[in-house]
Amino acid sequence: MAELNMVDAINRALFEEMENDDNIIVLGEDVGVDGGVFRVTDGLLEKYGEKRVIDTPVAETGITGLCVGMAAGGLRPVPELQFSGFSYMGLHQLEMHAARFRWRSRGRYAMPITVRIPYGAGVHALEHHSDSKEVLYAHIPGLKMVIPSGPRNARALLLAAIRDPDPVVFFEPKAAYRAFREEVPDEEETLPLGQSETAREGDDLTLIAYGAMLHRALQAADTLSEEDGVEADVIDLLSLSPLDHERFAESARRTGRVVIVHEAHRSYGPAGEIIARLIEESFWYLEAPIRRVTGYDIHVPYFAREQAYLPDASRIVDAARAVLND
Amino acid sequence: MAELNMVDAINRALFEEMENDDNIIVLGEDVGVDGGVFRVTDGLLEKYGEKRVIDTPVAETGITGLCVGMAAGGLRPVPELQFSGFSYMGLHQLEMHAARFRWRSRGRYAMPITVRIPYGAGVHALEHHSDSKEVLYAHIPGLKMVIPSGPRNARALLLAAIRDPDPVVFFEPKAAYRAFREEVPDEEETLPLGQSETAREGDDLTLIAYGAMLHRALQAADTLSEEDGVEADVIDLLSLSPLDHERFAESARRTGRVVIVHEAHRSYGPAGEIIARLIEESFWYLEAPIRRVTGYDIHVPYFAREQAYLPDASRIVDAARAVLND
Amino acid sequence: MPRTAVELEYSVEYLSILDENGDLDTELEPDIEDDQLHKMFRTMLLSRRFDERLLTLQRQGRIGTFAPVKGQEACQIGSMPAMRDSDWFLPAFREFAAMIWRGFPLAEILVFAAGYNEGAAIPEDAHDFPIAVPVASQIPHAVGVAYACQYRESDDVAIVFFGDGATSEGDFHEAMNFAGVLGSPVVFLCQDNRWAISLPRDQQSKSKTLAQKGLAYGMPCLQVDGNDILAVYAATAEAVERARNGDGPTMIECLTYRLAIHTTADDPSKYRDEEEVEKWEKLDPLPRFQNYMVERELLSDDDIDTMEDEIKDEIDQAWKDAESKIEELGGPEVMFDYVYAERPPYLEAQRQTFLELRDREEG
Amino acid sequence: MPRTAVELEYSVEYLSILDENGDLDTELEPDIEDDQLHKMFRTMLLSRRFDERLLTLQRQGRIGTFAPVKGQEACQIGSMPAMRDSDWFLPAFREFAAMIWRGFPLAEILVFAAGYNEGAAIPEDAHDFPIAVPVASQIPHAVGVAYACQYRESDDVAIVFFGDGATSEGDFHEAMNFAGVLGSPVVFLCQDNRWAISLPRDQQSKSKTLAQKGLAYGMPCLQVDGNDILAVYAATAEAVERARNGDGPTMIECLTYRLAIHTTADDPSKYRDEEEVEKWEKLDPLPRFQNYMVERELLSDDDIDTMEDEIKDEIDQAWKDAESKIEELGGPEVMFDYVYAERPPYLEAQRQTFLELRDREEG
Ligand SMILES: Cc1ncc(C[n+]2csc(CCOP(=O)(O)OP(=O)(O)O)c2C)c(N)n1
Ligand SMILES: Cc1ncc(C[n+]2csc(CCOP(=O)(O)OP(=O)(O)O)c2C)c(N)n1
Ligand SMILES: [Mg+2]
Ligand SMILES: [Mg+2]
Repeated sequence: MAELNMVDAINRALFEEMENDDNIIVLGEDVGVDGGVFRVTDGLLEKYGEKRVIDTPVAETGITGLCVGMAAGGLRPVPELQFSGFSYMGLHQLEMHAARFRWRSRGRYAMPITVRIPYGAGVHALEHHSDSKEVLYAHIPGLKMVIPSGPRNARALLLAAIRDPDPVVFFEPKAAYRAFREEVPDEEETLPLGQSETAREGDDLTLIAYGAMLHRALQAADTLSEEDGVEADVIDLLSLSPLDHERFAESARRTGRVVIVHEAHRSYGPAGEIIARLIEESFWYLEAPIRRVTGYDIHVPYFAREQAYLPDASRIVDAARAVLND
Repeated sequence: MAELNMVDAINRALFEEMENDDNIIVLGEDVGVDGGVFRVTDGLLEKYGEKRVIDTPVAETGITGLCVGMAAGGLRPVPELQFSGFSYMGLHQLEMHAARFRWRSRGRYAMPITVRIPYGAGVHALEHHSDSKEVLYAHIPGLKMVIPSGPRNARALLLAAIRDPDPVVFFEPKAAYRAFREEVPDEEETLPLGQSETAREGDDLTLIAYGAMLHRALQAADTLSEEDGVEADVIDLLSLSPLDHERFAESARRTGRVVIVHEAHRSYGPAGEIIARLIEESFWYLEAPIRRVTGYDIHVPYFAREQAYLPDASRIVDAARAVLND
Repeated sequence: MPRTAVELEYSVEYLSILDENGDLDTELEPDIEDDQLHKMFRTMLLSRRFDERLLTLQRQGRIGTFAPVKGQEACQIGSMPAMRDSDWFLPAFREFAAMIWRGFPLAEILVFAAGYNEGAAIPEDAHDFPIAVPVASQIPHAVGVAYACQYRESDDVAIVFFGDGATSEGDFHEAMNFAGVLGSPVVFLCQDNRWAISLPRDQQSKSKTLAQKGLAYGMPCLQVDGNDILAVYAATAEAVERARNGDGPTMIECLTYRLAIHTTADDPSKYRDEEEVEKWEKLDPLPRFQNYMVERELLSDDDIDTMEDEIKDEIDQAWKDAESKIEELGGPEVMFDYVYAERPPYLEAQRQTFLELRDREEG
Repeated sequence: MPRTAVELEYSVEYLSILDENGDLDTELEPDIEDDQLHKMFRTMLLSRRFDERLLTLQRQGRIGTFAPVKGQEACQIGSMPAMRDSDWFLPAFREFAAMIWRGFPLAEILVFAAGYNEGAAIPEDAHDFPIAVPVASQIPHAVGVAYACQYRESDDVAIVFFGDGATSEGDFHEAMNFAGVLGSPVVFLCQDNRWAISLPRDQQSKSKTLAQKGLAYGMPCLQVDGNDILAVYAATAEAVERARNGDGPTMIECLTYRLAIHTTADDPSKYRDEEEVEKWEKLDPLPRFQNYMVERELLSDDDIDTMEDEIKDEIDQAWKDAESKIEELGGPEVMFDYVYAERPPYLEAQRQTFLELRDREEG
C-alpha cells in the first residue's frame, strides 16, 4: 500500500495499463518529455518510448480526430486534453465520430478511447483553466463520462475506463490533484463505470456530489453532524454517464431530503438530471424540495475571486439546513 | 397581414432589420447566391450586395470567430451555421469569446451576434442533420438561447435577437420551416427574449414545450380535451436562456401536474433545468411527479426511423394520462 | 544578410497523361494490366449508371438525399486500384464509385440511401471507414489509422477522400500537419470539383492550387487532371509507394467537376451557369476512358453494349435485393442498438418503454 | 502535357538588417525618426524590467501565473511602431511589451496579474483586444475586425500576434484562409520562439518555415530575424502598407526565442538544454538594439543609466498603484457584472443569494 496523491495515482494507473496492453497510446500536448503540465504522464515516455507516448502539436481537433482513427485501427488511445476549457476545440470529433462509430458501422468499429481532461476551479490559474462544463459531454449519447474524487477511485476508474470498449471522457478535478494523499492498494483495483459510492453514511439528509466538490460536501456533513446533530448520507457520483440513479434514489427515499452540489454552472447543469430522476422515481418519498448548491451562471472569475464562485461548505450547510427545515 | 411560413417569416425579419441597420452583416455557407440551403436568406444578396451578405468557405470556426471580430469592430453579424449538427465545429469561439468578450473587456466590447442555426429532426435528412443538442448552448453563461415555434414568433424573436446587445443562439426548428403558414403582421413586431407564451389555456395539466415539439404538445392537448375532457395549459418556452420560469411556475401551481416535451436527448436535456426550477420554487404545489417526454439517449436514427425517435402526440398523451392518474 | 530567398522542400507540379482530345503521353502512361483496366472501366460505367438510378429512385421518393458522383468517377476509380484491400479507405459522402470498387454491395448502399442504418454496416475485418458527412472531419481519422499501421509496422497505408470545400476546415489543417510531423503513410486525395455546394473554388481559397496547401506541411504535392483516369492512377500509385516505403504523406489535388447537383436537395440553377456545366460535360471522364479502351482494343462497342445490359440487370437486382432486405429489417427499436458495447440499464429501460408504448398502440 | 511545374503566386524570403554582430545592411535600414527609435528602446527596456519584476512578484506569491516576454521584445516593439493608434491590436497572452507600447498602464497589468478581472478592462474607444488565452483563437477575430474596417471603408488595419505553436491549430488555418479570400487588411505576426511549452518547433510542423504556410492561402509571406528590431519594423511596415492600400494580408514569421520559462507554472529544465538557451542569450535583441542606438549616438551609457533609474521608479510606482487599486476594488460580487448588458432576473437573484449568504456569514 502506498500513500499517493491523485496525480501519482493516475500516473500509476497509466503505467499499470500500458504495461498490460501495448495497444495503449498516450498522446497530447506536453505529455511526453514534460510529463504533462500537471506531471500526470511523468515517466511514461522514458519507459514506453516515443511510439507509445506522443507529444502532439497544439491541436485539439487533431488529437481527438486522430484517436478515432487509431481506435478504428485497433489501438486504445488515451489522449490528454490539457484543460477542459480548451477541450471544446476538439469536442466535435467526439460528438460526430467517437460517440457514433460503433453505431454508424453497426459494431465494426469500437472506440475504446479514454479522453483525460483536467477540469475545475481552485488552482489559481488563468482564464479558461477553471471550467467545469461536464454537461457538454454528459449529454452526448455514445460517450461515457467519469469524474473521480480521490486518488484511489481515480486509479481504479481510470483502469476501468481504459479497458472499457466505449469512449470515456474522464474529467480530473485539478483541485483534488495534490490536495491529499490516500492509500492506494498495490494490487490491481478497478471500479465499474456507472456506479456511485456512498462516501459517508447517514439517515437524515442526502448530499450528492462528485469531483472536488465531494470534499466540500463531506466537510459540510461534518459541520452538520457537529453543529446540528444531523447525519448526512453523502453520495459520490463518480460517473455522470451512465448515471447511477439507484443509489441516490435509495438514499433519497430513506432521508426524504436532498441537496446536490456541483461547481458547474447552475442552469442546465448536472443537478437538473439528478433532480429529474428523483422526481420521476422517488417523488412520493420526498419530504422537502431538493436544493442545489452550484457554481453561478457566470464565467469563473479570475483567480483572486474564484473561491467566491465555488460552492463551499458553508453554502452547502446552509442549503442543507433549509432543506431540513422545509 | 401576410400568411407566411417560417422560412419566409425569418427571411422577412432579415430584410426588415438589414434595412433598419446597416451594421448587420449576414454570413455563412451558401447564404448568398444560393439563398441558404433552406432559402432563409433568399434575396438578401441581390438587395444588399456582397459586402453585407457573405458566402463563406466551409469553416464553422472561421464563421463564428470572424463574428467576434466583426462585433468588436462595431458590426452586428447574423451568421448562419448550416445545421446544428455541424455547429460544434464553431462552438468554441462562442464559448471562449462571444460569450465572454463583454465580461473580459469590462464592457468595452459588446457582442451583438445572432447565430442562426437550423436544428432538429423530421425532415428526412442525412446523419448529423437532425441534431437537437440545444443544451450545449443553453448551459453557457453569456449566451442567450432562443427557439421559436412558428412563423410569427420566429420573425418577432429574430428581430429582438438581432437588436439584443448580447450574443444569441437562435435555433430554428427545421420541421416547422414549411409545416404551416400563419398571419404575420405587416407592422414591426418584436417579442422580448426570455419570455415564454401560453399557447393554449387549461387548468388541469401543464404541458411545456418549444420548437417543433410545441405542435405535438398542442395536438396532444386536443386529444386530451376530446378524449379525456382534460384541459391542458400549453406553454411555449421560446427562450431557453434566459429561462422564463415564472410563467410555467404559475401554471404548475395552478394545475399541480406537469409534462415537459423536447426532442433533445433525455439525459442532461433541457427538461432537467425546468424540473429543477419547479421543484425549487413550486414543490408544494405539485400533485404528481413531473414527467418528461423526450428524444431517447441515442443518436437520431437515419431518416426511415427518425419519427420513432421523436416524441409524438401519443407519447405525450400517454405521459399526461399517467401524470393525471398519479 | 539582405533579403534572401528561402528554398522550399517541394514544388508543385501538374500531371496529365490522357488529355481531353484522347492524346496520350506514352512516356507517362502507367503500366496497368488489361484485366485491371477492364475492371476499372466496368466499375466506372456501373457507378455512373448506379448514380443515375439513385437519382430516379430519389425522385420517386424511394430513397432519401444523396450526393451524386457524376463527373468524378476518374478520381475515384483512378485512385482505388493503386490501393490494396488491406489499405485503409476513408470516404467523405460522395465516394459511391470508390465504395463500389471496394466491394460495398449495391443493395447495401440502397438500404442506406433508403434511410436505414443497417445499410451502412461495415463488414468485420474490412478496412473501410463509414461515410463521413461532416465536411473534412474524416481527414484526421486517416492519420490516426495510418498511425496504427506505423505502430504495428504493417506497410498498409490509408487514402482519404475530401472535396475542395473541405480544405477550408480546421480539421483538414490539423490532420495534414499531424501527418507531416508523424510521417504518416497517407494519401490525401482532394477531389476539387470546383464547387462546395454553391461556393465556387475561387471563393473558397485564394491559393492558386489546392495542391500547394501541402507545402504548408512540408508535404509533397501534386495537381492532377482528375478527369484523366490514367493520371489519377499514376499519381496515386506514386503517393502510395512513397507512403508504403515509409516516406510519408502526399497531397493530391484532382481537378474535376461536379456535373450533377450537389445533393438531391440542391438546385444548382440558383448559382451556376449551364454553360460551365456544358463545357465540363465535354471533359467527362467516362467517354475519355472509353475511347482509350476502344483505341487500345481492350473493349469493342459490342462489349460495351453487353456490359450496359449486365449492369442494368445488376442494378435492377440490387434494388430488388434492397427491397427485400428492407422488409426483413427489425423494427425501429433497432435504433437502440450499437450505442454502446453493452446497453446500460437506463437505456434498456428507455427501449422497454418504447416497446411497451408501441405494443399498446398496436394492440 | 506531361508533368509540368506550377508557378506559385509568391515565394518565401528571409529578412535580416541588423545582425547579431551589429553588422547593419544600410540599404535596407528603415527610416525611423530618432524620437521614435528612442521610444522604442525605452519601451523595450521597460518591458524587460517589468518582466523581471513580474517574475519576482510571482515568486513572492503576489501575482499569479503569467507568460514572460523575455527575448521576444524586438518582435513586439519592432512591429508596433508600424501601426497607428487606430489600427487594431490583437494580442495572444505573451504580448506585454506590445501592450505597454499601446499604452496599457503597468498598474492595470499588475491588477490583472494579481487575479482581478478589472485589470483586463479595455478603455472605451481603444482599438485593443483583450488578452486571448486559448491558443490561436484570437486569429479569426483579426479577420473579423479588419472586415469592419473594410466595410466602413476606413484604412485601419489589424495586427494579430500568435506563436509558432498556434500555427498547428485549426483556428489559424480558417482565419488565414478567410483573410486570403476577403483580402483582409491584416498583418499575421507569428512569433516563432521555437517552443510551444515543451514542444520544439521541428515537432510542431514539418514545414521548413512557418512563413511558407502563407502560400497555402495565396498570401505574401516573409521570414524575419525576430531579434532584429529593424528587420521586424521593416517587415511590418511593408505589410501594413500593403494592407492599408487594400492589397490584403501578409504572413510574417519572426524567428526569435523564448529566453525564459513558458509561464511561471513551467519548468523548462524538464525539456530543454541550458546550452540552447545560452546560445540564444547571445542573440538577445536588447543589447543588439542598444549597441545600434549607442553606435548611432542616439543614446549614451549615461542616458541608459538614467533610463534604468526612471524605469525602476516607474515600476515601483506601478506596483504601489496596483496595490491601492486592488484595495479599492469591489467585493467578489463584481463577478456578476458584465455577463450581459442587463443582468437578467435569474442572475440578479443569484447575486442576491450570494450577497445574503455573505452578509450572514460576516454578520
Ligand atoms: C462541417 C460541415 N459543414 C457544413 C456541411 C454542409 N455541407 C455538406 S457538403 C458541403 C460542401 C462540401 O464541399 P466539398 O468539400 O467541395 O465537397 P463536394 O460536396 O463538392 O463533394 C457542405 C457545406 C457539412 N456537411 N459539414
Ligand atoms: C487551445 C489551447 N490549447 C492549449 C493551451 C495550453 N497552452 C498554453 S500556451 C501553449 C503553447 C503555445 O505555444 P505558442 O503558440 O508557440 O506560444 P508561446 O507560448 O510560445 O508564446 C499551450 C499548449 C491553450 N492555452 N489553448
Ligand atoms: Mg467540391
Ligand atoms: Mg512558441
